[in-house]
Amino acid sequence: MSEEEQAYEPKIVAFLCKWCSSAGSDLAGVSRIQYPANATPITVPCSGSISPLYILSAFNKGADGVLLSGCHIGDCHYIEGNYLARRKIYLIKELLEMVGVEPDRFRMSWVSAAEGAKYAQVVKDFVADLKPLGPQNKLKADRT
Amino acid sequence: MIDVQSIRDAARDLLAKGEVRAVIGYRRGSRGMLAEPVTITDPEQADELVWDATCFHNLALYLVEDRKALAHAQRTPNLPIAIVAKGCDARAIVVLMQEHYFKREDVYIIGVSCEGGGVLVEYKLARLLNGAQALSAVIDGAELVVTTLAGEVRLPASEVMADRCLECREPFPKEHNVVFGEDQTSRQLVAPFTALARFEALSEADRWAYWCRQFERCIRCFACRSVCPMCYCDECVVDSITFPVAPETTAEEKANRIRWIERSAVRSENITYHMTRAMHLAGRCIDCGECERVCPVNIPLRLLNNKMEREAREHFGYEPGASIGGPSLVASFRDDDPGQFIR
Amino acid sequence: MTKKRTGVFVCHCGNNIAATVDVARVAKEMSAEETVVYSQDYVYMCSDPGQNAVIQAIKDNQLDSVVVSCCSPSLHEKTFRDNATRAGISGFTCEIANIREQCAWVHKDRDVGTEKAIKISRSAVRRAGRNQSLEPIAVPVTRRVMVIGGGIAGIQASLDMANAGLEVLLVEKQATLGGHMLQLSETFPTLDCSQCILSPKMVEVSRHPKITVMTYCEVQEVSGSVGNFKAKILKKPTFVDPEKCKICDDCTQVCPVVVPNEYELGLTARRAIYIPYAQAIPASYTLDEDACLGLNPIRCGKCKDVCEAEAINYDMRPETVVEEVGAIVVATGFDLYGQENLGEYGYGKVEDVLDGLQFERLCSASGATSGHVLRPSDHKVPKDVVFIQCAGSRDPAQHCAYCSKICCMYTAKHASLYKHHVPDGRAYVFYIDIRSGGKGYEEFVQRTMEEDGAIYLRGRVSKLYRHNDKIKVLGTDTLTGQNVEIDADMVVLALAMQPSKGTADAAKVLKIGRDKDGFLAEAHPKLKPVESVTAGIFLAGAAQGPKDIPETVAQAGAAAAKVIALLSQATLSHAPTVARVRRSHCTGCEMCVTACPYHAIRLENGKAVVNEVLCEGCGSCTATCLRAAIEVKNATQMQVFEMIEACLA
Amino acid sequence: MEKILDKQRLDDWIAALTDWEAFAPAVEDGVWAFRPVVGAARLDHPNTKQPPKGFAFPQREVFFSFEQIKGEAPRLTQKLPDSKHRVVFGVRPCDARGTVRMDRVFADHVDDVYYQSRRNNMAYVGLACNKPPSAHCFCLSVGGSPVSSDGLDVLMTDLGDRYFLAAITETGKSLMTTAGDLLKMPAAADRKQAASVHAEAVAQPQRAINNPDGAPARLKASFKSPLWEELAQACIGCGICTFLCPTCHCFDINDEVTGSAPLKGNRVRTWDNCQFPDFTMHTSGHNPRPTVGARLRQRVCHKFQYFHENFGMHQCTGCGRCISDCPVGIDIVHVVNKVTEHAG
Repeated sequence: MSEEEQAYEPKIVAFLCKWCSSAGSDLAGVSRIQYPANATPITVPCSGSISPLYILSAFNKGADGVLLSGCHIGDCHYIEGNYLARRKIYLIKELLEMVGVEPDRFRMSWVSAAEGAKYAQVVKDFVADLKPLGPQNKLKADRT
Repeated sequence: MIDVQSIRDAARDLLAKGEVRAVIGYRRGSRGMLAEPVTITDPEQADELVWDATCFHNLALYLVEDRKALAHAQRTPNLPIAIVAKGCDARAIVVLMQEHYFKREDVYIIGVSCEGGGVLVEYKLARLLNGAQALSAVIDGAELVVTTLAGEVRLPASEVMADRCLECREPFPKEHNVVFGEDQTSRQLVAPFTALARFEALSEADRWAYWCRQFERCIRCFACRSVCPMCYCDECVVDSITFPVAPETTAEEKANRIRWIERSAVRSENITYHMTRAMHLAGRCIDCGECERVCPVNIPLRLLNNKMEREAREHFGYEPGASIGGPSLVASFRDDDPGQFIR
Repeated sequence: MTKKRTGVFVCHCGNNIAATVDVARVAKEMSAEETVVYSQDYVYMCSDPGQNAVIQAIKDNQLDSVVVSCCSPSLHEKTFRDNATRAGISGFTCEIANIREQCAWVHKDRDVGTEKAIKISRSAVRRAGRNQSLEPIAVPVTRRVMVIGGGIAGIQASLDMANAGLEVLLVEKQATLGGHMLQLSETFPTLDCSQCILSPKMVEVSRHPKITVMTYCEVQEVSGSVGNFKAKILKKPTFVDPEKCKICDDCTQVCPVVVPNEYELGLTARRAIYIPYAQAIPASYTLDEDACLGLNPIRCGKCKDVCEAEAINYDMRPETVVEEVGAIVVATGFDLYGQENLGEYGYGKVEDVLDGLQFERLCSASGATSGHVLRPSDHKVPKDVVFIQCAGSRDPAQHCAYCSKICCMYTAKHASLYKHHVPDGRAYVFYIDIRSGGKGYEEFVQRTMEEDGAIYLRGRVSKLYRHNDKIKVLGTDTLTGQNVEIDADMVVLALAMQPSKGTADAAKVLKIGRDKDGFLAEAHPKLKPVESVTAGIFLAGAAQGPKDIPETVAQAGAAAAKVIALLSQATLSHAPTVARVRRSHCTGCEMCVTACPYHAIRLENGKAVVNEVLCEGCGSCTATCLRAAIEVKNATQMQVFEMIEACLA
Repeated sequence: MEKILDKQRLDDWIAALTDWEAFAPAVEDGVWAFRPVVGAARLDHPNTKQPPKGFAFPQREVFFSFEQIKGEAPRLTQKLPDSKHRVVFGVRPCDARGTVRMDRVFADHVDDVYYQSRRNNMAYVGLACNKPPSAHCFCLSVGGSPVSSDGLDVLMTDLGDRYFLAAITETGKSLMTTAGDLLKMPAAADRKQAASVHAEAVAQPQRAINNPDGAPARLKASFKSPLWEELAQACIGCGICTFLCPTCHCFDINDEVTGSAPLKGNRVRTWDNCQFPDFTMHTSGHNPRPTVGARLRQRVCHKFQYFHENFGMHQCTGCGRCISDCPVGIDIVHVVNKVTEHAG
């Protein structure tokens, strides 16, 4: 990795479902697992409540990466919210790739309340994958 | 080849017998050979109706306009409205009924099969005619019959037809009350999603460069949205060209409409608008291709909608406009939906 | 709209937050926010003075919303919402910014940590800036409980709740109540007979007027929420009418099918028609449909022919009933760590290598050998028996990372029982260390070593294999540093406890979380050990984690007490953060109706209408609606929009 | 001043205009648009999809930026356009006449500093239409001509292998003077050929507004005509007709927030569109132009009645864009003729 890449800190918006992934990130904290501070969490009730517009909006407002994390399939606190999310998010992911946004800009993961270490790893990996891409300017609003 | 007289007779009959309150169809406009949408209420007007290769418009849009006008006037009609519908138009009507926009009995569908043809593209025709002015254009089998001042010209239809028609999988309006023309579902013109596949073969950088160019041209005239029968929202979530105000609407709601994108016609806002629109049409777009046709700056919007359509078909087994009763694409799921992309 | 008056309270959490986050700077940055009229930091916000400061600040500054930047909302959201309520404003105007678990504890750099804490706090301020003052929705309560699992945990919880006057539905998937405790011979450290202390409780349950026992039943689906669950229960057919069955045993005499007896862990066989054990509750036979030749008089029909009471009915069919209950106790228990997982100890392949439960059956007077310790292969009295502790436990590399807690004690018990049965035999125990915390436990282990003469070897077994009619056990005694080689007649493995399959199934059906080992997750490891994350669903027994009988009974009692407290209320309050329809935007397309997992939305006059009691506020409707016509209160699209902006500002 | 320019030397002329940023029509994905000249400029375009009105009146422009720290007064920073000189080649006479009308609105009538500072640095080098570039041209009937020099600084006429250049303004003269030797003095034959090309161009058949002079009064009398709804029945309410129009100039002003800690953003002017249903929507929910008919009437009457009442000229230059690009065939020539015929 070049020095420039080292110095660049991607901004990530992390949508976490309240029951699994937010609790999983809490567990990472309780376990004192260190991971990069690039991802700012926004806790939502369920991955199923994430509108594709939130993802587009985060990119529009200058996010370099967007992370969305929910309960594993079958474990949704709201029974099937993550099934609905999986379908919608698949489509928006495909669309982002279609218009030429780097696939590594957007990531979805299942992180359970027991997977503190996994949450930390997901963020670590995401940051590592984003660094070589540099700042996201494709969807970012140019408001000069 | 469909005799236009049969459509006229059907329309006249329906109006004369008082079975419908109006017929939405096509007539010859003031702009040369091109057809334009018309709503007729008098049986005498039935002779104005035309059917040819310039009947581009997805008339289902006017069913939506009709519902909106009725709602505005707080009127409940006691008669259905009739509509001339191609295969794609009929699929749009099915989606509207699936979404309870109106009921089956509110509409009388005069189905017209595109058979082996479809609609033409003006610039393709102009190129082949070499400056000669066309007075009319009708598809006859695999040929387009063009009348010019110099006489009749026969051109291979596939060279003049719109991509959407060449790729069409269902030129026959399955949902109908009466139908003219033959069911030629199995015609093999161009494989579905051909344009999409060609585009997807490009590299990521080339894809971005391509869309960058397209979206920088967008002037946000919203013709794509205005012409789309599925874009019937009173308030578009990404750009409020109009907004509903009801007695219960609070001042806070009026003041705080979310500005997901700004009105500025700049690349970032244009792309967010078009991507949101593609998402909103996922599982609803029936590929009439009208958005692409009307775009004044030639943005190939079908690519975006086709992408969603193909993904839905291949991965979710979903076919928009196939069933009035089934659940919508994004409101449902299957246990084996793809999930490999999730870490 | 008048502008919000938000107060921000930034907690140091001693040094927990303050070491990584410049809390004073966070408080200062928040005071620059449009809606913030008051901002302070304090060493422990959750302490009494801290909470009082919040209440006082709300009153003094006419705050209408509160943001507390502190630990996870799972710990103190309720605390501060209650403070808000006490200060006279809606608790739902309070937001928690988690700057401890999600920030201070996972980052070291102070600048980086402070920046992130500011973003998280600002995001909470924006959300609070658009929170509505909501009041809880009152929900009527069904004063009935369902207990899933008829082992000692379920039995104890059922009795406690029924004695408090609640109607209890006890659902057990096996043909009899009792669970694993029923299989035990004696119990440590007092060595009283397991069946002797359990049977009276089983009888009490079966006769209790407030308890309905549903054995051979499985919960298939649960909907609804606290106070009003609806459970769909499958009643599997037993093909024997318990009312008519006289337990005469004539049927098993004629049944031609022989299958391994689960209750005896395969040490003996049973027939296709069987009673798990003599004192089974309910006292009735069960016809095992899978083993039976065909439930058809043409194919066999011998049992039916011989049954004088005419209790056998081949036409019984599975039946589904729907029961309404206000709360659920999950007591689905444990299984032993699967045989297939422990190849290194020859399990399942080498003869006379048994698990702890099988050894219990060998010692039990009602067991296969009528209480004589005989090895299964040749029915000889084993003279050298090796007990291996931590078989699968405490082995994060290959097996379970956790300690199964009860194995030290039951191995001591096994060694002791063996010596009582075979005084001239030798009992060897391989152990890592001995964990004997518990009343009388340490003394019991000492007695086993000193009085019963069990030989304790500190170390692990490296290998065992069959050598003629002996089992060669190779290991190391780490205290002497010597390699040990024992020619054993029998080996007993103290297998790890793992959540039962029923526990996994229940978690799925109930949509409650499980921990990394698959045990049911409690809502809080210390403060809410018997609550699941879902309101109204409680945990008891080994389904929640390894525990012995007294602990299980205590936890069952605790779960019962929680249910009794919950259902003593006439109405429950339901969170008001439910979906709301913007009627002017709704076109009645029904997508939200299809998407709602709770069937909480219906169409009325062409517009969506939300049943606020059924709605859990998941927001699936919001993400599905194309026109933002339905939103969850206090989690609106506008709020998310502003939070995104705050994160990226 | 009149000169002759060898077609091959057009690029040299453009290159000589070192103080100017030059634009000329170029085609991208089938869409003609004025783009910065890179390499060779070809003036063989029909007409551009959009008129050049955006040079002085861009679809989006920032008036000023603002920043407000809590408790303090907002700080404003005006964003005036740059002072670059821009010259546009290949402007069709109808579009040049459009700029005259834009000037009336933004320069003569009010003092729009943003428009004026752009406009004052613009030069338009027009190209006469030897043949109508579109089947929907009707410039002659609205007081224009395919060879009109109104609003241009230089008018070029295509004489086959060379252009005949006529300076219309002082700016035009200086543009031509800068070319030095590139431009030759026209011979008598050149002048004669130019005159005959002009005469032929004007004689080309065109569609026509039948009674343009009578239109203002007749439209005024037809305000309540049921024809408006009938003629607009297919209208889908998009913005093509006005966004492509060389004279439509309605705009909206919005604050675009770019940051929230502290609050900052831009006050932005964007084009607006009378064909959008919310153009006249009130906060109360009342809309004085609730129907497609009312909105079509507004567009047509603005062009052929209200503007005429204010400025003494029609606000339509007959470019035909709104006709050729309307998705549903609404035809302003047909509409004006039909309504004015039935007036009274």
